[in-house]
Amino acid sequence: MNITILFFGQLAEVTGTSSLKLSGISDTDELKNTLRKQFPALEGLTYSIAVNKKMIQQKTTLKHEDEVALLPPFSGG
Amino acid sequence: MNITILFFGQLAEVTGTSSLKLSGISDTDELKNTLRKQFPALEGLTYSIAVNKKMIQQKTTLKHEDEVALLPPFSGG
Amino acid sequence: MSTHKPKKVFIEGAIPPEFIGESIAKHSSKQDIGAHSIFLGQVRNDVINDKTVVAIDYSAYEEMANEKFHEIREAAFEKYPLNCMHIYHSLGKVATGKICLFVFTSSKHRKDAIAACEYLVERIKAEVPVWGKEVFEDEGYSWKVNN
Amino acid sequence: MSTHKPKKVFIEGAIPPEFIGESIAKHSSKQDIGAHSIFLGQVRNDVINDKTVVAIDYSAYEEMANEKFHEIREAAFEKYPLNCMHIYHSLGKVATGKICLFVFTSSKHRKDAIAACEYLVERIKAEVPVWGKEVFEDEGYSWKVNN
Repeated sequence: MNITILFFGQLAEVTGTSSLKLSGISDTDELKNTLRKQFPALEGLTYSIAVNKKMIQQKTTLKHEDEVALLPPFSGG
Repeated sequence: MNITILFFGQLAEVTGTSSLKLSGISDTDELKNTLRKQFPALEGLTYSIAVNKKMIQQKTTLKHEDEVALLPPFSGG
Repeated sequence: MSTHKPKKVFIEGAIPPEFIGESIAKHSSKQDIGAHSIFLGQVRNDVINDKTVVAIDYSAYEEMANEKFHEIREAAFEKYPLNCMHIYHSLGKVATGKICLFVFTSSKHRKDAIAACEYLVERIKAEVPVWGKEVFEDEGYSWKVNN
Repeated sequence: MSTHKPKKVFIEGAIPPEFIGESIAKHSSKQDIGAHSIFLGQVRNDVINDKTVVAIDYSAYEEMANEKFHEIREAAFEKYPLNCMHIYHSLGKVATGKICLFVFTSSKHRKDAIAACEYLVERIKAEVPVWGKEVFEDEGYSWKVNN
């Protein structure tokens, strides 16, 4: 099971990457824990999560080839 | 005592004139009566009155050289 | 309180889109502006008693209208924190599809620019002595009524 | 319900004022339009910790942003009787004083055009995954926060 993680804005900056492949992650809570270990700089930053381009508000199960995006607060316009 | 009467929009059309001088008119009620006699076509038309470019809501005394305008409902923009 | 000079509002005929573009471009030097709100009135091809409007012919009580525009401008400047404000209104004939009213407000923040623009449009429609004569294809006409 | 094709929203760099003028001009053929409402976002020279912003560098989650723009457009078309609607947003660097957002709604009547334009601006600011990096004179930067 592979998922793609995308980082945007300040999150891409602090992680030093704009995308990442991970496997063996079953849901978004597990993903958050994994990322927090891999990128301690994420600590204290506010972000939302989109799974396959849809915002999620709670723990969501991840499937093979899901695209998970970490989104800082929007500041368009 | 002379006053100037201005007609705009549809009112200029039905009276056939855009301005008029009158004398011996003491207030706006008297003016309305005078105009109604002179221009029967005014009957039934809605209009507001401005004295010296200020809208008036009630009977107003007229002075020498006042400019009284008869204004149909506005339709700018 | 009147700190702004009366500005020329009336334009003979339609307001050209290029004029609007140029007006926007001029604001790039005002770098503390964050938001512009623009309202444009366009002459509509209404059908009245089976006749189609091809133009509106605008007339005004110009001296009073200019005083009113100035009064409304001043009121908007007092009510909203605006960087600038422009109002243009056509006089004479404006064909359907062409622009007859251009209201332009600029502010640091969007909410003030948007609210001020709407405020101006509503007051202009209700309080400024301007009249539109809707001209039909066959040269007949009817007097426009605002709502 | 989705009756309108997704349209291209993102533009590389600033939105030129002439583009806005041309966009307005194109609507003169749509003669049942009576009112246009336009919102423009302009990059402001904010001072943050004594440093002056000289540009905003925009990035986006483009695929999701395009879906969101489409969803917001469809919602506005359902909520308001509009003749047409255009949204343009910059990507990449936009200097202070230049336009980064252009929202344009047209309707038969003013109230619908004005309300729809404000509705779009608020939803775009709140829901579309776009980020602005405020670039300072000395090449430092800070991440923009919307309010």
